[in-house]
Amino acid sequence: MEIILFYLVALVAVISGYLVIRCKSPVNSALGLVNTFFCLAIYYVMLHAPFMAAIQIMVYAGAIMVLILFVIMLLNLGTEARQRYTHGVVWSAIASLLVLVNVVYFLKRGRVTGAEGDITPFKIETLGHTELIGKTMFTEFLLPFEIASILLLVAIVGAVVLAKREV
Amino acid sequence: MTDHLLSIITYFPLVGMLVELFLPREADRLIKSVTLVVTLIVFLASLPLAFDDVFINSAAMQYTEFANWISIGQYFQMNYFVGVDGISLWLVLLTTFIMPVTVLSTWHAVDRNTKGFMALLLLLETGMLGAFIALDLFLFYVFWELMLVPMYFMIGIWGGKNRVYAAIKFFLFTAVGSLLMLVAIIYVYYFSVQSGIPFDNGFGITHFYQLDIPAHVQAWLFAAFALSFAIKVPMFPVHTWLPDAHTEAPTAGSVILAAILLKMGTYGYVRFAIPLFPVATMQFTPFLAFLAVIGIIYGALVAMMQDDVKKLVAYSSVSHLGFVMLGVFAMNLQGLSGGMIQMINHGISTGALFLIVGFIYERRHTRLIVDFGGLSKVMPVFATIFMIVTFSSIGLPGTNGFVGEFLILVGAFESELRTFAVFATTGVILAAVYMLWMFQRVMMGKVTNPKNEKLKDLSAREVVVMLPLILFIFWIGLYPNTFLEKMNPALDNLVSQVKGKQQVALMAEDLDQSVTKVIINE
Amino acid sequence: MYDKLWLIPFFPLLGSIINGLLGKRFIKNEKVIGAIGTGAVFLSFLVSCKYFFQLLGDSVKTHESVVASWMSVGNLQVDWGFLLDPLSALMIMVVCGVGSLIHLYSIGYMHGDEGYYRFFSYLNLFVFSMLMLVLGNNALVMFVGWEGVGLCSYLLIGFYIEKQSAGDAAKKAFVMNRVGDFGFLLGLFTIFWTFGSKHGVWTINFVEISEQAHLLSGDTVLGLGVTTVATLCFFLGATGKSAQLPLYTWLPDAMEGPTPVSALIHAATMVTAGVYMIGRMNVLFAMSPTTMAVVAMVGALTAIFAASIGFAQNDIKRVLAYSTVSQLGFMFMAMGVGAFTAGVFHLMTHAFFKACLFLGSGSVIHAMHHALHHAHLDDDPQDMRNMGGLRKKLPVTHITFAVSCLAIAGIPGLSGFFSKDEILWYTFASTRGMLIVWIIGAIAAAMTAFYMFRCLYMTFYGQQKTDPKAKDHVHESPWVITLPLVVLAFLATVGGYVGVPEALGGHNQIHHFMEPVFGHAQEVYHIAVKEAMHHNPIEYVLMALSVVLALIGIGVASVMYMKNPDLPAKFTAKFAKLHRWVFNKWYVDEAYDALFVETTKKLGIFCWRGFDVKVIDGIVNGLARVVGACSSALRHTQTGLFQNYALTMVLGTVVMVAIFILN
Amino acid sequence: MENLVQIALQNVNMAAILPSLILTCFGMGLLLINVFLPRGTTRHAVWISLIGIVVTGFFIVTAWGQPQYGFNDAVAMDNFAAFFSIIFLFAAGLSILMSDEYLTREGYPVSEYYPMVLFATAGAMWMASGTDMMTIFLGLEVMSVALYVLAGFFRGQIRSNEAGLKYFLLGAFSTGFLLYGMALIYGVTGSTKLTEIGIYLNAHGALLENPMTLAGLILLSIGFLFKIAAAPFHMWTPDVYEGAPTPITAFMSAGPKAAAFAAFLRIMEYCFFSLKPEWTAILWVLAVLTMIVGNVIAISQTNIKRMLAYSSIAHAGYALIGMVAANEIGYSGILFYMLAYTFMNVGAFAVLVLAGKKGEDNLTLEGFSGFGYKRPFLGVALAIFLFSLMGLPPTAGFAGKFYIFAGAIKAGYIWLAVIGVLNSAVSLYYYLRVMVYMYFRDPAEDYAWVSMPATVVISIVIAIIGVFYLGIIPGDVMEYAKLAIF
Amino acid sequence: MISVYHYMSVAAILFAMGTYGVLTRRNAIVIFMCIELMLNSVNLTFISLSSYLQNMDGQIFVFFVMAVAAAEAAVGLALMIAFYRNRDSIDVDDVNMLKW
Repeated sequence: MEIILFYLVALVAVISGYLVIRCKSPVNSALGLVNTFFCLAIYYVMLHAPFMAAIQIMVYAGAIMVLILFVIMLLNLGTEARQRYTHGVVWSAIASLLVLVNVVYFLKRGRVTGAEGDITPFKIETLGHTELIGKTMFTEFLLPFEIASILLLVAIVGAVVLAKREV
Repeated sequence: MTDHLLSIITYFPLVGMLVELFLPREADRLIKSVTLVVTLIVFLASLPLAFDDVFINSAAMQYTEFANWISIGQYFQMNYFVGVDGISLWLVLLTTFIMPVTVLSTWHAVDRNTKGFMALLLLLETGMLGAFIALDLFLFYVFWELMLVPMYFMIGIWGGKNRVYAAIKFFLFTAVGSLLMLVAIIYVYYFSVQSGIPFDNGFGITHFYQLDIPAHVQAWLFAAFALSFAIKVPMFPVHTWLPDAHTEAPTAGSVILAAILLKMGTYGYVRFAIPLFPVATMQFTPFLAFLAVIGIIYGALVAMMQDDVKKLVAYSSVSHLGFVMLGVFAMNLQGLSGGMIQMINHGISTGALFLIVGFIYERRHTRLIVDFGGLSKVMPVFATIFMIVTFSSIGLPGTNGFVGEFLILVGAFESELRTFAVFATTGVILAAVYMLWMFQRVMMGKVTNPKNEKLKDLSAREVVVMLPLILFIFWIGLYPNTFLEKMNPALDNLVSQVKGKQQVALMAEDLDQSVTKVIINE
Repeated sequence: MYDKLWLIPFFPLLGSIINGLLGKRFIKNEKVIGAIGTGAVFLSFLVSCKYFFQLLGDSVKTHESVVASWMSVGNLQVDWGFLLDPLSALMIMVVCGVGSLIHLYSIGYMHGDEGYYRFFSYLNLFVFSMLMLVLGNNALVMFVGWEGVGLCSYLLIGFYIEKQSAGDAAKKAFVMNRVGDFGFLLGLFTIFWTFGSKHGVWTINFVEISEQAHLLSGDTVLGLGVTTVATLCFFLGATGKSAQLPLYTWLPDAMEGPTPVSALIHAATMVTAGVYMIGRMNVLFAMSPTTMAVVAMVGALTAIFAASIGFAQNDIKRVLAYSTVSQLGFMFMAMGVGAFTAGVFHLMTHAFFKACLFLGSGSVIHAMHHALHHAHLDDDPQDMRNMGGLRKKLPVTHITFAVSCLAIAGIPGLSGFFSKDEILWYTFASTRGMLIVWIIGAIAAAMTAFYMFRCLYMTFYGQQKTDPKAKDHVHESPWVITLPLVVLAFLATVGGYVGVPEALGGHNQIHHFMEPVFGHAQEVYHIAVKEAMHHNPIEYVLMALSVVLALIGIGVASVMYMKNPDLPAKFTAKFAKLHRWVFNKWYVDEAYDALFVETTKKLGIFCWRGFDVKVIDGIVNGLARVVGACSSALRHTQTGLFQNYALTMVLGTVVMVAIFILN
Repeated sequence: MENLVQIALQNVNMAAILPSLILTCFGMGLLLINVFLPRGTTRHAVWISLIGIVVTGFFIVTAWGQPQYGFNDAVAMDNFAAFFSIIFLFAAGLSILMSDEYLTREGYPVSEYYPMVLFATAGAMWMASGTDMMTIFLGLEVMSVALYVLAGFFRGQIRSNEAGLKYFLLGAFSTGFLLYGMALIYGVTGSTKLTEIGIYLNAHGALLENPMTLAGLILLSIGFLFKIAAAPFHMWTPDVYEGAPTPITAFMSAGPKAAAFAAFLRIMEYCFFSLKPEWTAILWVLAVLTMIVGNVIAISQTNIKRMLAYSSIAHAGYALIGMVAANEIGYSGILFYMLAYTFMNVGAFAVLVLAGKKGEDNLTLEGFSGFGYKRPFLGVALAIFLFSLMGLPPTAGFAGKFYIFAGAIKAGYIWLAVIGVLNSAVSLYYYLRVMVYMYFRDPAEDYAWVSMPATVVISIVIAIIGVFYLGIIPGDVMEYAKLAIF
Repeated sequence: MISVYHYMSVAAILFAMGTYGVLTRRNAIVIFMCIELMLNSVNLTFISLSSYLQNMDGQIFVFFVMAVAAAEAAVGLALMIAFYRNRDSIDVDDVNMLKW
């Protein structure tokens, strides 16, 4: 039952991913991307990470994609002009295929061997995912969290400096 | 005082240079005078070395100074380790002696940007002296590279038409060689550390002499050193930078280049390449001697056909230094001391020749032989001096050139290089051919070119410049013992060391063979 | 005591320095300069006399005096040392004697030349070098003189710097001498090295060499005996210095120099250095019959070859030059057959009469020059075809010239007869003698007589062919010129009587005088007159024969150039080809040019333009160009397009992964 | 709830992040102050940020020798980090000194510039001091984002935009690989803490054969190799360096490069020391490739800024030799080399700042004809920096090269060292050519004396002092570099 | 049962697709979206791993990745706008002034 769902979602995700990289119009690509995000969110749920799923929707589908779409509208970009330089699409295809092959090769040969933690699905059920995340983040990963805040600050200021019309 | 004598004479020019940097660039005379005074002081300060009889009795390093310079525990250590022995002694003195002469000679030659020129001269002197006194390979390398920079600018800024090409060629040729040498130096260092030489020794060569490096390794290391020095010497076939550099460089540059910089190469062989890698030396000797002889004849032949006086002298340098190399690789006392003497000779004679070319160039702004002719009628004093120098360069007995060449050939004849010596001797004939032909075309005959009719004879300054050189031409020619007696102990020691190690190596080889024979027989 | 030997070369050196440095600026006055120059040589002549007679009286005949050490490097010890023995004693007498006469002569001859001080400075310097050569007690000091005289001849041949030909001649002389010196050095090295390495005797001192020579008897080098190799090398040196085949061509050209120079350097002294050197090393030469034979043959061939060229020369000095070459050939014949004394004897006599001849010709030229100059003509004052009949105008010159001619022709009673005859006798009778050499020698002697008298007649007899305008201006030269002529003529006459052979009831003093130098070698290596020839009447036959030959030569000459002067023209017309060859000196110079000079030049050009520029720099610059090409090629991979960059990154990744998989 | 606080606080160790903390505080403070500062000039901002840098530097120096760990092994302010932090501070300080003049000339006197530099520096510090992949990653991002902004800082200048955009796109792209690598490593070891990863990998030998580990290793490296600008991930470098504002180019060529090296070194040494043979083999190839590409292409450059960009690629190659050597000497060699490189390269760019006219069209070789006579001081300075870049004694460049080659030779990589020296022989050519134009050509146009702003001169002088100090008496600094190795 | 490898395979495919998009699309914004796609595939990997290994770190990491993505989006889009203002295009083929 679950496996079917998995493949279904996978199919959707891949197709919408395909849309992202093939659609002529950026808007369509954007929509395809949103679609992918949703599929991933579903996966997150299946992986006992409901909180991540939520953020996935909020941050990505909500914030980032809106921003992107906004920019697309702002610059009202139609379908992109046909390519003027030979980028060797073939090469690109080969390259990315090779990447895929590599990764898959590693996955087939490789083993996930990390040390088992104690955060069992059961624990998640009982304690609640959000709290777990929160705990870990504010105890173990306090510093990265802070740094992330600086990062966002930099991004904001930078965006302002760059996009502002006049000094 | 005396225990820091070497450092003093080495860094005093640097101080002078710094002083000059703060002088107004317009004050030409002042700057020149300062430079002259500085170089003279250095020369006077270096005289005690010449009169110190310790060199007659001892082959050891004298006036040594040792100080820890860089020391990174277990990584590496470099020391400020300097000193002179009979080998470097005369080269140091040659340097300190040539510099004032050069400065005086270039009094009117350099018209624009005198400040820069003089500063570079002084920097160069520091570099050269440092390279001659350094007993720590790292230190040596530092000075060795330091010399390139001033020379590069001298050629490039004050040079002739084709100066850029010449300057870059000079720099690249020399640098390529020395960079490979750097690798070899580092390798030798770590080898020494592994073979348990005290860490405090750093790159000190005195301990490196004791190393016994496996033959095949030696071959590589020697090749690296030899290439670097061969380029500097310059030996055939890596000599082509020399004619360009000489032709384009200003007089002072050519003089220093010929008189001292080229000696770096030959000195490098004597001080570093050969004693550090005696076994490899043994293997390479025939090859290098061959190149040397080729250089002698080849240089002479090419020199013969030159139409530019300076180029001619440049190629004659190739020939002369071929003699030096032959003598050095004869690896016996006569050959080596001949080589050393010939180094000094070449410094003096060829230096003088370049000065002479400079004199007529200042007057006529051409160096082409065809533009001259019959000068001896117009400028008799010049003619006399030119004549003397020419014959010293030909190696006429009684002048310095003969002593050097004779000792070298005797040495070569006593060594295994007999056949080479025979061919080298033909160089004696060719030398006469090209020098005299040039002399005839420049000085003899009728004054064909009206421009030459009212050339001024040498000024008092120019005569003063030449006289000391001529003095030494005859001194070395008539009583070389002054110089020989001080260099012989060191050279003797060198020969015995190198020969000893070579013998050991040979015996080991024979032993192996005999052992294998035995095994085969059984 | 002999420790003042150094004085002998010292005076001329001093004179040379004084004249050279102060002559132009301070002294200026010709008289003083001349006096200094001549005085210096004369002083050393006096000293030489002192030592000469001291040596005569002395029982010990070999004396060395070391002034200072020159080079001392390990086992190579070279001193500034002098050696006085009969040989060198004789030589210094000749050099200083003839030298001072010629200096005296030059005072008059060079009068008014703007290079006056220079001339005397050089001339003194030459005498100095020559004395070093003669007195040196080891090969190296000798070599100093050896090259020194070369230098001076270079300077003096090129004395008229304005003349292109003079410069060429000077260069030619020096370079050819260098070729000889090359040989000399090689010989020296061979000896030094074999002595040292084989027998532990590290020496180049003549006395020691002669004493130790026997050690070398066994040694070989390149399959030949060491002595043979070494002496052949030395002989090469000798041919260069003494203008023997094949290195003789510089001497005739050397006549570009002032006549006194030709007389002193290219007749009396320097050119005989080779002979002297062989004499000095007689032991080594004696040890190698091969070399001796070579020497003899070369000498003989040179003698006849040069003589043949002398037939057709019209320049008076050139005739004399070729005769010099020929006479030197005789000396080498003597050396070659082991008649060392005879060789040295001829050297001496030759110095007298040839110097006299040259100075005589100089006097003629001097006169002619003045005359032509006075008449504003630019005919060649040296061309005999412009002379003739000068005997009335220049009586003294004529007499002395004639006497010397007789002497050189070998007319009995004059010096030339004794020396030349002794040589011929030895070539015939010595244990090392060879009939062929004797035959050639005899013919050469006859030819000598012929061309010398041809010269004499063309110059002084017949009717004067000088341009009428100049005719009356030809005058006899001043006493400073004629006096030396007279003295030399006198010596040329009587000089021979120190060597009157026993056969003629003489005592051959010179032979006994030289005994200590040559005797040793001669007896050890059995060089002497063959047993059969002792007190053999054939000696008289030969003597008579040579006289007859000389007379024939003279006779032919007088027939051709006195009786009916149109004969020579007939001959030349008849043997046109032959004449052209002879006249052009058998085209030897041309051959040398084509063979050596041009090839060397071509080689030089090839090395420079072909190898240096094309190959080496070609490689270097080519390398640079290749790197540059790569650079501009690679540069364009940097397309500036984002996606190419990204693609490169991805591919790079993939490649790295691939490498990993392969590892 | 309160126990949570305790858990949180017991890991907190401010000393471990003090420098970056101070720096960020100054940055944020500056952002606030900017509001009140007069527009049109940035002088005050310069001084404030300089003070910040000096203060930070002071704290780092005083903390030398007492490593501080904290935040549950997310960060370690050890000597290694300290040494690199000093490098970043020098880079930042020197480029800030030259910025004011430059911004005014180019017409963008915007004070936000300086906080950005400070943040970038802080990010670099986190990279250097991070011992957790997250810290490193975030530090990297802070630095990069700030640099994207700075590279494209001149909104109106198309080249600046382009530089920013290219840098951004490629940077983000490489981030993808970096993250994927981290993910795989996480999967293999189950941790993001470097030490734990290292121990885990070392303990389970089987993992070394696990392809996933290797994949992780490679993808991880790519992120850093990109920042280091090692071929074939170097291609952004010339374009971005050329387009970005010169002071930023100076900073980028020194600071971020060093930061990337720091993080790369730390990860390789902490996590993958058991895989040394594998990654040294790869880096060997990359080092050679990088040197060759950098030097060879630099030869045919006519724009000096761009030429220096290629030369910085080449220098990255030299530094990689130190990593290939993978012994103490090599590592400390990298530290030393980075410091030396900071001085000489930033100094060179400082000269360019003064040499350039608005729009910097004149930074071509032709434009430098007779420069040495036009501006004697600048000429000499540039000459010194170039000689140092060549690696000629007695300059920092030589000492650095020597240090690194010594490491390589000690480790037995003779041929690598030989290739290295041959490459620097090639590099001689293009450096010399600059001097050919500066001194061997006469000035194209007649020139007047131009007054030089103090700040830039100061930065140049500091750089010169640094070059010679590290060249003539490098002993002390080398000693520090030695102590800085873990 | 769904193993972690299933998820990771999906992630791998998405990653490759993202790469392909980056390499082939012209429009800078679309390229950026493709990069986002890559990042998401990484996220998926992280989360699948973390739930498989049963520890939180992976998810925290994803959290930060999202933050980074947001930051990059802001700056990147700003850069694109600035570029667009000057060139009236965000076609990466127009980002070609600096080359060679």
